[in-house]
Amino acid sequence: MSSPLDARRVREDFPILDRTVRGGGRLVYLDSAATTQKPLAVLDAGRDYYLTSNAAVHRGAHQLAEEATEAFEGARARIAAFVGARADDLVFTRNATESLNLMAYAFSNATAKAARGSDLPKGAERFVLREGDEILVTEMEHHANLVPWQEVCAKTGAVLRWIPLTPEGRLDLSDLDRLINERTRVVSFTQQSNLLGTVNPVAPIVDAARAVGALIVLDSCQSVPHMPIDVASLGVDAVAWSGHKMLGPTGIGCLWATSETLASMPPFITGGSMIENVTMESSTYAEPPKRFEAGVPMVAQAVGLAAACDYLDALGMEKVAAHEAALTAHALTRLAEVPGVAVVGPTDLIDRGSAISFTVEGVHPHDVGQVLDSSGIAVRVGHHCAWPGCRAMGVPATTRMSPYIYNDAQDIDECIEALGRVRAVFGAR
Amino acid sequence: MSSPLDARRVREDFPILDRTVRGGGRLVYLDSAATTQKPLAVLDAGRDYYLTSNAAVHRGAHQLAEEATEAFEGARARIAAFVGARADDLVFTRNATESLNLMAYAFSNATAKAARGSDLPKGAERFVLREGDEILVTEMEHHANLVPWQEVCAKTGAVLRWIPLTPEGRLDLSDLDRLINERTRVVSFTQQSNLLGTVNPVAPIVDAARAVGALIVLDSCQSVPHMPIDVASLGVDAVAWSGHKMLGPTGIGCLWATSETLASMPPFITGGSMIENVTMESSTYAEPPKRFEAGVPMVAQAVGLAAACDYLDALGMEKVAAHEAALTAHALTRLAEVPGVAVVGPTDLIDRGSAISFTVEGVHPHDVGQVLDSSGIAVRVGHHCAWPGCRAMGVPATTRMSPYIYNDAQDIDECIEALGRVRAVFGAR
Amino acid sequence: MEDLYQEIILDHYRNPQGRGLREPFEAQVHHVNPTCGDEIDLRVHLEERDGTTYVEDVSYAGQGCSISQASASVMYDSIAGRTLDEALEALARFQEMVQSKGEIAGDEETMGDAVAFAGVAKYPARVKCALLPWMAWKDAMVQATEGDDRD
Amino acid sequence: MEDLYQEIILDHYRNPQGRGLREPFEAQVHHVNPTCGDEIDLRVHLEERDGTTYVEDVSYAGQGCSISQASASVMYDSIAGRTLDEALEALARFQEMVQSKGEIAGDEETMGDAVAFAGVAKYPARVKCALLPWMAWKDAMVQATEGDDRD
Ligand SMILES: Cc1ncc(COP(=O)(O)O)c(C=O)c1O
Ligand SMILES: Cc1ncc(COP(=O)(O)O)c(C=O)c1O
Repeated sequence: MSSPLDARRVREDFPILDRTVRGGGRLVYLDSAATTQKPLAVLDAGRDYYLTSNAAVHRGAHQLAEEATEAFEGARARIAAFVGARADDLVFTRNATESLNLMAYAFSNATAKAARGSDLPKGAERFVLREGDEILVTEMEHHANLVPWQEVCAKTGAVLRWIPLTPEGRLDLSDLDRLINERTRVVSFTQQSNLLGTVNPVAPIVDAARAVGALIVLDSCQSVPHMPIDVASLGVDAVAWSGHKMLGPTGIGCLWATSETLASMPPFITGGSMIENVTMESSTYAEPPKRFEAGVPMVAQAVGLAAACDYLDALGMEKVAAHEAALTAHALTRLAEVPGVAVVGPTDLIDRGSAISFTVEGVHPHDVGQVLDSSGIAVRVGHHCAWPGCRAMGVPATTRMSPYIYNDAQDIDECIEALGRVRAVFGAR
Repeated sequence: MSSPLDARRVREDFPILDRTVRGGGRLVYLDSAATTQKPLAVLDAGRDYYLTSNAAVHRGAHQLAEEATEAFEGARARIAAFVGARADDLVFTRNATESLNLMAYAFSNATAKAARGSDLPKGAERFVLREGDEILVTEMEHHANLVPWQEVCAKTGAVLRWIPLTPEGRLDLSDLDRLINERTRVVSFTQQSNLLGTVNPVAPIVDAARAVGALIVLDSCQSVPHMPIDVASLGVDAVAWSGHKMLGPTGIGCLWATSETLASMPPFITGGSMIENVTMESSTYAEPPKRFEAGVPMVAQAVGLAAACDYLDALGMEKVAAHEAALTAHALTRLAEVPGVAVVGPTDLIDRGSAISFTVEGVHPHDVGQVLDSSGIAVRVGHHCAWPGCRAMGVPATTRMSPYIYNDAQDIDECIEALGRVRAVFGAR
Repeated sequence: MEDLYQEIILDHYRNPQGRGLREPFEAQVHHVNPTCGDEIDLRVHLEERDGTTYVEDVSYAGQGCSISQASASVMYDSIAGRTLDEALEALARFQEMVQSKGEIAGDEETMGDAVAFAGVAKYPARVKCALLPWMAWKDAMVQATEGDDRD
Repeated sequence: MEDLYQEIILDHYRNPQGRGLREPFEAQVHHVNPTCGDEIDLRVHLEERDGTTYVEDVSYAGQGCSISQASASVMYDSIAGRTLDEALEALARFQEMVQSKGEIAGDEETMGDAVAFAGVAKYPARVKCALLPWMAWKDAMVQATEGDDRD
C-alpha cells in the first residue's frame, strides 16, 4: 500500500496509541469514525489557554478577558478558514447533534412563534411550516439527522419523507422528482455515511432542492475530518460537523450557514451573550453567530479545535484523503479474502470513504467486536446510530472499522488476521 | 481578616495567578463569579483521560470504550455526590444556560406536541401550558433564567410574572400570595444573585409554589461553587449550575432534577445515544439522564469537573463558604471607606454572597474597570447579564468584584487602593 | 476473552433451551438493547397452585449476540417450572453477580449454568447483553402480577 | 492606561460637543452596546446644496463610558457641517484606526482630535465603545438616504 502520509510518524503525536490493552497487546485503534484520538498539540493548546488567559469571553474590561476573547474569536476564524468560511458564519455548538438540532429548532420555534404572532427576524417565513409541508432526509441518516426532524414533524404537522437506499448502500435517486416537490421545505442529508462509507452526490440533490426553494442542510460529520471541504462551494445553506471526530476535544461542534440563513433564524438556546437588549417584558437578539451561542461558551475546546485544524492542514487534507483512500482500498481487498465476511456498503472505491461496515456469517457483530478486542483491535459494533440504515441493508447491526491518519496497512492486516479467528471461536459453519 | 482557608497555599495550584498583566503588574483575579480559574488537578484529569482512555462512550465493545464509559459515568456519580444527588438524576449540558433552556423547552415542546396529539411521556401534562398560565421569575434573574421563559411565553401564550426587588436588592415577597396563584405553573429563580450577591430565601417560595402545584427550578450557578448544597433537601424540582464557575473546564454544565421530573419530560436535543428505538417513521426515547444527552458528550470535561469536585471537597465546602464570608466582610468594610463608592446590593452580611457590585460616583463602570485593570485587578463591568436587575436598582451598569478560594485580604486591599485613584483620573467631583 | 466466552455459554448459544413463543401467557414484552440493536420478545405464563405461584413457562424469540442469546437459554433453564420466589431469587443472584465488576463469582450449587456468566462482569459493555432476557422477564412478570395482592 | 485615556478624550468626555437631540432630522436611531449597556440616541439631518449633500447636523443623547461619550463628541466635531463624502471618509479612517490593533496610528492632519482614539485599538473590549456613536451615525445616515438615487 502506498500513501502520501507516514502514519508511523503521525503516531508519535498520539501517545495513547502506544498503550497496551487486554493484558499486553498493542492497541490498534480503528474506531475513528466514532471519535478520533487527539495529538499532543491539541491537548497543549487547550491547557495553555487555561494556564495563561482563561477568563469569561466578550465581557470583561480586563486583560485576561481580552486575551480570552481573542483566543476564542481567533479560534473561530481559524476553524472557519479550515472549511473556507467567514468567521461570522460559524456557530459553535456542543457537537454536531446540537448543530443539527439548532437547524431543526429554527423551524419548530419559528412555526410556534408565527402561530402566536410573536416577533421573528426578517426572512423567518422560510422557517414557518404548515401542515403537510415536507422534510426530506435519507434512509442512511445518523439518528442526529433524523430524530430532530421527526420531532419537528411531531410539533408542526410537517411530514417526513426519505430517499431510500439501493442494495449496494447508495442513495436511490430514481424517485427524486417526486420526493422533492413543491411541498418540500427542507432537505437534510449526510455527505458521507458513517454506517456505509457511502459518499453522497451533493450536486443533484442541491439542484432539485434549489428548484423548489427548499432549505438544504448537510451533515458533514464524516467528511470535514476526511477530505478538503469548501462549504461555500457546496451550494447548501448549512453544514454541521463535530470537533471530536477531527482530532479536536470533546464538547465542541460546528454549524456553518450562509449569512442570510443565520440572520433569518430565530434563536435556539437563549440567555446571556446572545441578546441585544433585555427587559422583563421582552428581549431582542444579537446578530449571528452570537445569537446562537448563549452563556459562557466552550472556549478551551474552540482553542483546541483550532489547533486540530492547524495539525490537519500541516498534514494537508488532500494527503489525508489520499491516505484514507489507500487504506480503504487495502481493507476492502483484504476483507474479501476472509470467508464469511460481507461488506455492508459500497465495495468499489468510487465515492466511498473509510468507514467500512461488515458482517461475519453466523456470528453476531457484538461477538465479532469482542474477539477483535481481545487482540487489541478497537472497532465499533452495533447500528452506529443509523438503525434504519441497518434495517434497509437487512442487517441488525454491523462491525465497523474506520481507519484514520494514524493507521497503516499493518493495522488493517492485524484486524483481518483476528477476523480470521472469529468463526472458529463460535464454531460457525 | 481570619479565614479557615490558606489562600496563598491554594494559589500554588493555580499557575495562571502567577502571571503578570499590563506591563508587569501582579494579576489580582477578582472575576470568579464570571468564571473561575482551574487548578492543575483539573487540567491534569482532562488531559489524562485523553492520553489513556479517550473513546466514544456507551458504544464500543472495545477496552478503550469501556474505560471511557467508566470515566464518564464515574464522573457523573462523583459530581452528583458533590450535591447529594443520585447519578441518574444528573444531566450533563454545555453550561447552566443550556440546563435552564432544557427545563424551559420541556414546556414549549410538551405544549406543541400535546396540541398535535403527538406522543409524550407519562406525566408530561405537567409541562403542557395553556394560554394565561403563568411563569414566575424574579427581577434579579440572570438572562439565562429570564430569556428562555420569555421564549416559552412567546410560543405558548403563557404569561411571565416576576417578583420585584427592594431598594436594598432583595426579593420583595410582600406580594407573593398574588404572584404565586392558581395559574402559576413554573417558579424559576436564582438561589444567589450574580449581580447583587443576594442569597434568596428558598423555603417560603418553595412552600408557596408547592401549594399551587407549580414546578420549581433553581438557578444555583452562584451557590454550588460557594457553599455546601444538598439538592434534595432544597425541596425544588430542578437545579441548574455550570462547571466553569466551580474550577471545572469550560463547556460543561449540570442539571439535576428529581427522577419523576426527568421521567415526565419530553426530550430536548435529539439524536444518537438518547433513543430506545428508531425507525424512519418514529422513535422512542431512553430513560433519563440519557434522554437528555444526545450525541457524543463532553467526556473530558465531565472528568475535569469531577476532579474539581474532589478539589473543593478536599478544601471543604464549609471552609470555602467561611473564607468567602470573611473576604466579603472585609471588602464591604473597605469599600465603605472609599469616597463616592456605593454598593449595589445588600451591605450587611446576612444572606449575602461574595459577588459585590458597586458604582463610583461620576465615573462609568467601564472606566472604573479599566483603571483597576491598569493596576492588574481583574473585575467585571457591565450589566452582568442581569440587565433588568440593574434597571431596578437604578444603575445602567456596575463594577463587580467576586473573590474566591485563591483570593485573600491583600487582593481586596489592592483593589480598594486602585479604586481610590479612579476619581482622580476622571476629575470627578 | 476465554473468561467471557465460556464453553457453557457457547453451548447454550448454539443450542438454545426453551426458545420460541408459546401459549398460554399472561404478559408479553419486547425489549431492546438500544446500543447494539439486540431484541427479545418474551412471554411469561404464571400459574398458582396451592397458594404458590409457579413460573410455568417463559418463552422467547429474538436476535442478538452470543451473550444475550445464551443468557436467555440459561434463564429458561433456571426459572421455568420454578416457583416465582425461586425465580426472583435467581434473578437477584444473577444480577448481583454480573453487576459486581468481577467481585462476586457466583455459586454453582445454587445458580447452575448461570455461573458461567461471572466473566461478563469484567466487560461492562456486555453486562447489558447478559441482563437483556432477565430484565424482559422481570418486566413481563410485573405486568402479569399487576393488580395481584402480592407486593 | 494613559494611551487609552488621552487628555483630549477626557476633555471631550467632560465637555461634550453637540450633545442633545435637535430638530430637524431625517432619521433617528437607538444603538446599544449589549455587553455593557451603553446607549445612544442619534439623529441625522442632511441637506443638499448645489448637488452636494451636507451633514447639517448630528445630534445625540445617551449614557456610557468616557470612551463612547468622548467619541460621540469628537464625531460631532469631525462631521457636523461637512459634506457627506467627507463624513464617510472620516468614518472610514476612524474605523480603520481603532480596528487596526494598534497598527495604524491615525493622521492628526486629516483626523483632528479623533487621532486621540488610536490608543483604544490596543483595548479590544473598548473598540466597540469608541465605535458606538459612529455606527449609530452610519445606520442613521443609511436610513436618511434610503430611496435616494445615490449608491
Ligand atoms: C446566576 C447565574 N445564572 C446563570 C448563569 C449562566 O451561566 P453560563 O454562562 O455558564 O451558562 C450565570 C453565569 O454568568 C449566573 O451567574
Ligand atoms: C454522520 C454523522 N452524523 C452525526 C453524528 C453525530 O455527531 P455527534 O455525536 O458528535 O454529535 C455522527 C457521529 O457519530 C455521524 O457520524
